[in-house]
Amino acid sequence: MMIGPDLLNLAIYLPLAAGVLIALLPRAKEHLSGPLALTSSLLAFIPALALYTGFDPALPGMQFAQDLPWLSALGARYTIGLDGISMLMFILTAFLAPIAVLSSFTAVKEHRRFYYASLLALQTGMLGVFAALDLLLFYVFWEAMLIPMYFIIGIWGGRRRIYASVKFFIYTMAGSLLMLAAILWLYFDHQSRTGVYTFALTAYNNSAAGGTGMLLFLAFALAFAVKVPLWPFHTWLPDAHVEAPTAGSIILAGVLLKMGVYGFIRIAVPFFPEAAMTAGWPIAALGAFGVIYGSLTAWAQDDIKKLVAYSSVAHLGIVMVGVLVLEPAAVSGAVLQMVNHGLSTGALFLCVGMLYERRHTRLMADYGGIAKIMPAFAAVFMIVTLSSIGLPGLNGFIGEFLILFGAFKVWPCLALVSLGGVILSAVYMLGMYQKVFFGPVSNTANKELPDLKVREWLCVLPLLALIVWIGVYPNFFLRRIDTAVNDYIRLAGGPRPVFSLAKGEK
Amino acid sequence: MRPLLLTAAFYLLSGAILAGAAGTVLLRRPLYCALSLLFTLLATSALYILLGAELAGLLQIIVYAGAVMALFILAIHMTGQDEPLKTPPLPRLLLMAAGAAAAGLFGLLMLAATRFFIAFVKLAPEPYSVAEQAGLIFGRYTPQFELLSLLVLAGIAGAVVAAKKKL
Amino acid sequence: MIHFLPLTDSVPLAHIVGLGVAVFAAGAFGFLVRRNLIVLLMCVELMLNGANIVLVAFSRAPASPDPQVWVIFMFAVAAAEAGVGLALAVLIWRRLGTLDIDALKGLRG
Amino acid sequence: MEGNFYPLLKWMILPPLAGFVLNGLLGKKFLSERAGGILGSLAVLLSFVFALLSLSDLLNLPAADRLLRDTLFTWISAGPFTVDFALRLDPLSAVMALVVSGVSFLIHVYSIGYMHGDKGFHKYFSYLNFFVFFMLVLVLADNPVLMFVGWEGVGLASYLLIGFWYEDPEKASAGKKAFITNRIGDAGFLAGLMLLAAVMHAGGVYALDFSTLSANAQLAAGASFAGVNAAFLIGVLLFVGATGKSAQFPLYVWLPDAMAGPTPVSALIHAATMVTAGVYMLARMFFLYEAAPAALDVVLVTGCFTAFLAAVIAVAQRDIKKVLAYSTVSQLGFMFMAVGAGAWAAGVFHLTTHAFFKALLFLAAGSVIHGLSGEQDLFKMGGLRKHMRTTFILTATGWLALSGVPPLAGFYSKDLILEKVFTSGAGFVWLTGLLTAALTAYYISRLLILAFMDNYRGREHAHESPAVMTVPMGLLAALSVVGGMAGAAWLLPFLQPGAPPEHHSALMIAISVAAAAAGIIAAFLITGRRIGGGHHAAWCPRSLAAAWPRLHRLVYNKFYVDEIYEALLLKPLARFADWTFRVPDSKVIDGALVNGTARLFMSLGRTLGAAQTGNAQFYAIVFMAGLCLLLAAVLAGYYL
Repeated sequence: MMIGPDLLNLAIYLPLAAGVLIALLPRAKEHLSGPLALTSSLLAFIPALALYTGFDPALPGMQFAQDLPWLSALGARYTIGLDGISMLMFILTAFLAPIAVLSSFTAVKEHRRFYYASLLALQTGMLGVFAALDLLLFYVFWEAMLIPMYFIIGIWGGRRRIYASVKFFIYTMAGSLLMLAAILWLYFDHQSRTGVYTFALTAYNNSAAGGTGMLLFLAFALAFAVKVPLWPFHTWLPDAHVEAPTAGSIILAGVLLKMGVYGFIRIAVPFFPEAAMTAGWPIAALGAFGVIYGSLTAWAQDDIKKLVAYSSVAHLGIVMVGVLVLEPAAVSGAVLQMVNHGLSTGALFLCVGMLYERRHTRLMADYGGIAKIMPAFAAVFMIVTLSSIGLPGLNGFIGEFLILFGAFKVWPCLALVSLGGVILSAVYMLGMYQKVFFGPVSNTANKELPDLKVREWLCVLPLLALIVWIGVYPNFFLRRIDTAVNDYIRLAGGPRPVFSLAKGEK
Repeated sequence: MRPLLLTAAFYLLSGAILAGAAGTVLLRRPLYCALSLLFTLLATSALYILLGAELAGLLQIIVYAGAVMALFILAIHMTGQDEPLKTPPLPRLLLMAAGAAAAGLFGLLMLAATRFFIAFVKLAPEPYSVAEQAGLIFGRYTPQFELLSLLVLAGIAGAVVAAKKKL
Repeated sequence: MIHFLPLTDSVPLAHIVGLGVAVFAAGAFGFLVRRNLIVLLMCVELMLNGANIVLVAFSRAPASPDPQVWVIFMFAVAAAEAGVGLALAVLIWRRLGTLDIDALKGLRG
Repeated sequence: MEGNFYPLLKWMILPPLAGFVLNGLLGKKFLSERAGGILGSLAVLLSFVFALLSLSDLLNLPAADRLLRDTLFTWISAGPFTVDFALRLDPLSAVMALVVSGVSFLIHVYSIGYMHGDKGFHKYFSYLNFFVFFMLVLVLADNPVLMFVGWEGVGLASYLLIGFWYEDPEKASAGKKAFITNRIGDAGFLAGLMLLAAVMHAGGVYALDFSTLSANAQLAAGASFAGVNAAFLIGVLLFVGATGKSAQFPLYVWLPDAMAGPTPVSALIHAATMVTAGVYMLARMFFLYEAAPAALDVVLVTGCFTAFLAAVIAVAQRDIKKVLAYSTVSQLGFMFMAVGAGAWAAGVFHLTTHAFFKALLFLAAGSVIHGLSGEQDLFKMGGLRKHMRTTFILTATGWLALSGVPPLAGFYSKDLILEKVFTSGAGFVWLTGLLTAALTAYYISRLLILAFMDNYRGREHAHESPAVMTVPMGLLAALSVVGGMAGAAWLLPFLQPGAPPEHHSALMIAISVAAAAAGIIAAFLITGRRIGGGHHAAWCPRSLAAAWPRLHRLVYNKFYVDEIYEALLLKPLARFADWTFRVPDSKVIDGALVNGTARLFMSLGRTLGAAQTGNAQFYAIVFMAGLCLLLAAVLAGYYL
């Protein structure tokens, strides 16, 4: 098969097909559901990888594009395609999905068929969001993705899973409805101006200005900000993360949060460049504030998972600064940082899940001295922690560095505030690491914990490899997003003016 | 027929219909109400025929006055609720509110009807042929007709299920 | 004085509409004040009848057979409604031993 | 790009990396202890050999053109922003690379003996190689961003090695403290780099390698940020980074705690190499400071203050490693004084000699601790010159070198610094420096007396260390003796080829020697006299302590700086973080706003639900009233 739209469709729909198949398995064959899900998500990774290698970084615009009639009466078309940014998100999703599946082999014991079917359906939804180039298609994937996630948290979650899943669902749904309203406004407005009903993304670039543009931008921005999650729309995240099963947390942190940022890049900012130019600073300021705020709240946690969840608020805050500053280096950094956060936070959740499976607690106070009992695990956790802190040589640094350096040229204050997060991230992450891994083994229940097993190594190693790879040779990834980043900045009416460094009066 | 007779027949029928309606609403024993309703329906069918809607008029007698009213009377006898209910009279407020609502509805609808004062309806005109109406039913209104058949089917099923002793 | 009644073979459309509206309003009033479930259903039939009269009138004023067809459709609706409604009434009577509408308060919020 | 392409440079950094990977992954299972130690040491030796080879190639170049570069690959490139993974060897980095790999090799060898029998032997060597790798990256980096990689990498190695015995929560905390304090400095470093890059980009300069930056330093001098001269601001911010890494006021507090690590680590990382990275960085970026003399004043004053403060604290410490740690802080202050006075070469010179004698002193202290099975309290030592003769002689060499007794290494470099400070016109700083030099001689003499003179006061059996430990110390001692002479003759002209030869005034030399002598004599008078008196129980600092008890307590407790930080910064910040979570996050945002909205709708539903009386006729009335309203509205449209 040629590397083209067929392969793209294959990568998107293969998991869903496998999911349906798994859901239809007879009860007696339930034990096959896990291996089957793993195989299919791995199989779906192959076309995604082929697409990634076949992606031409020099070409502007969308690649592997396909445009078919879909709901002709509405003017909606089945349009898919990838540019550098969505390509990176796409491969990240396809990469994390098998890890998420593999991580749940022992953790999930009930309703396994339905569980893996949900996970695979979720994968299709996420891949679809990144590939969709039609607003209606985007919206359908966006909403469709919510449902399996809702089930995953609500059925296989922790003690307060119902509360968490309903909160997650209503919160995101409220945002989505605003987005739907904005989409419909755009749709009818476009029809009244041109006489054509269409949902094509390209038709709406720079589509409204002035007060209307601002209102519509804010509607989209709110929907995406909830997903990011931008302070103060973040409180669903700790609950959802804490209650979700490990795989759910990995996907949630690794991919779902990226969709908010992706929405800004693909929709909110290019559609309303004028509004984004005006409202960009306040929103980025919320992001920068979230860096400090998320770090402080993370510091105050006793629960490891909650700590990681709040650290996500901080990490995504800095990404928002990078996305809205419209400076090439910063935007590239933000896109890369989305991947980095997916890898390192995904790996963190994976590791916390491994601990939880052994001890059934997530409170730091219940641990201590684990490094002595599980040295390999401690080493893995250390690398992941350092990646999250943004240590140079690992992936986190590259993204943060580019964002800070790019943003500093335009908004020095926000960059400096975000820099505060660099210090604080070390405070809370190393504090957590110390409480869990260092010190004497005080709790006898911890004495006999087994170190990493083969399956767990298989989960962790690909993540570690990428963490190091991106840190050492990020250009492999940066090169592929450069064109798309420039397109984005052009559509957004950027780059923004650089602040004046002219010699002062003194 | 002479115009005077037709006009007189129209107003007489109107009076009968109104009287029957009043009886239905005001009589205390349900059976009397039913009979009064039957009277109204029959008078209405006569009105239909007078207005040239012969098919509707005849169907009114068969379906409404015949089948539906038979059901009502049957239901009254089945439940044996032929005596007026021995409940305290309605609160005055509710009565006044209901009267106001009905009167308001009447007034407003009449207000709307004044727009048609200029038009006149010829009595006893040439009726539309059954074939013509059948053509409509099975032509333009086929989907609605089919939907209606579904509704009736659902009604039958519902009625059967609801009336079953053990549910 | 002589022409108090239009002594032709025509009546004003408004008079027929008025008749229909009056029947409808009477049914509505009955629906609001009566207590017996079966009588309530009768009042509903009355309201339907009032609407039918208006429809028939309009099939003559701007001449068109369509409203008459709708009337025939209404018969079917009314028949179905009466069938289900009465079946429910019987069911309720069996359950509660009364047809008093005030006994049915299950719809409370 | 200027400079000669020289692919050999990458081979300098790769052996320690390979050593790290091999020892880290395979060590415990496949390598014996001896093999692991030799592997680690050999890797560093290899680096040292490559450094020597590169140096010889560098020397073959004409003096004005001594620059070798090795670009491995384009590391980060986004938009116009490009950073190469490129290495650079010029006289400055050559000196540093030699010092780092040379001293590291000796300490690796020493560690084979010191860490013998430890459970984490292979881990230790893999960390140590990891450190050398990043230190060499720091030293050889061709741009400040790559330098930052090494900068944070050595910080990580330091964190891991301080917390090497992590089962002791205090040691683990010390590691964390070091990392976080360094992070604060690093944030300053990054902020400085951000401003520097912004200034360069505004001037149309996108390459960030040192040569380009140096050539465009006037851009920074000509720009201003927030009303302040950009070059000054960059200089100060970078210096904040240096205060973190090189333990200067106010961020020096982590270094004394860092002594929780194994002693060879203290010698290598926290005395000889890593902590001098700040001095190196300032020397490397000196072109910026030339453009902003005011920033140099900040460096000078901070260095002087730190040197004095740390020397005072060192006077009263009981822990042998703490004395040396504060001594390191103080000596680093001297180096910054040199840079601040504009004599970065003198700073690097002192850096080099200090690396020799301070590493020697630490290793000697390690030998003592090793010989006493872990005892670190000076008051429980004494008389060791009989039990550990070799160690005593080596320590004495280090003692003389640090005190600044001619012709040992410390004398040359310290004297040069004081002279440079004096000629730069900072008289008060010079005076303080001189006082500090005297204090230095005092506290190190005190250490020597307490540990080696008189009779043994401890209970453990003292034994001499094996040759694998003493031989590296011997080499370092030799370097401490000749390093100064050799450096003055050879190092300074190599670092600054065009600079005029130094003219030493006899008066200056006399003054500085007198200061050292005064310190030593005072130590023997105060501490040694008590020995003569034989009051073993009423021990020496009592004399000072008895004279000024309050002052002594203040100094002994390090002026309570840690406690002040704790009370003024850490505690409030932690409490603020806690409050942020409890009140604004849980109560306000989640409680009042998010769940409050949910509760609002719930109660709204309940209220409206009360209207649902269950009376169908009531519903019908409402319905009809609604119908009337609707009709009225429609009719109003027609008639009004």
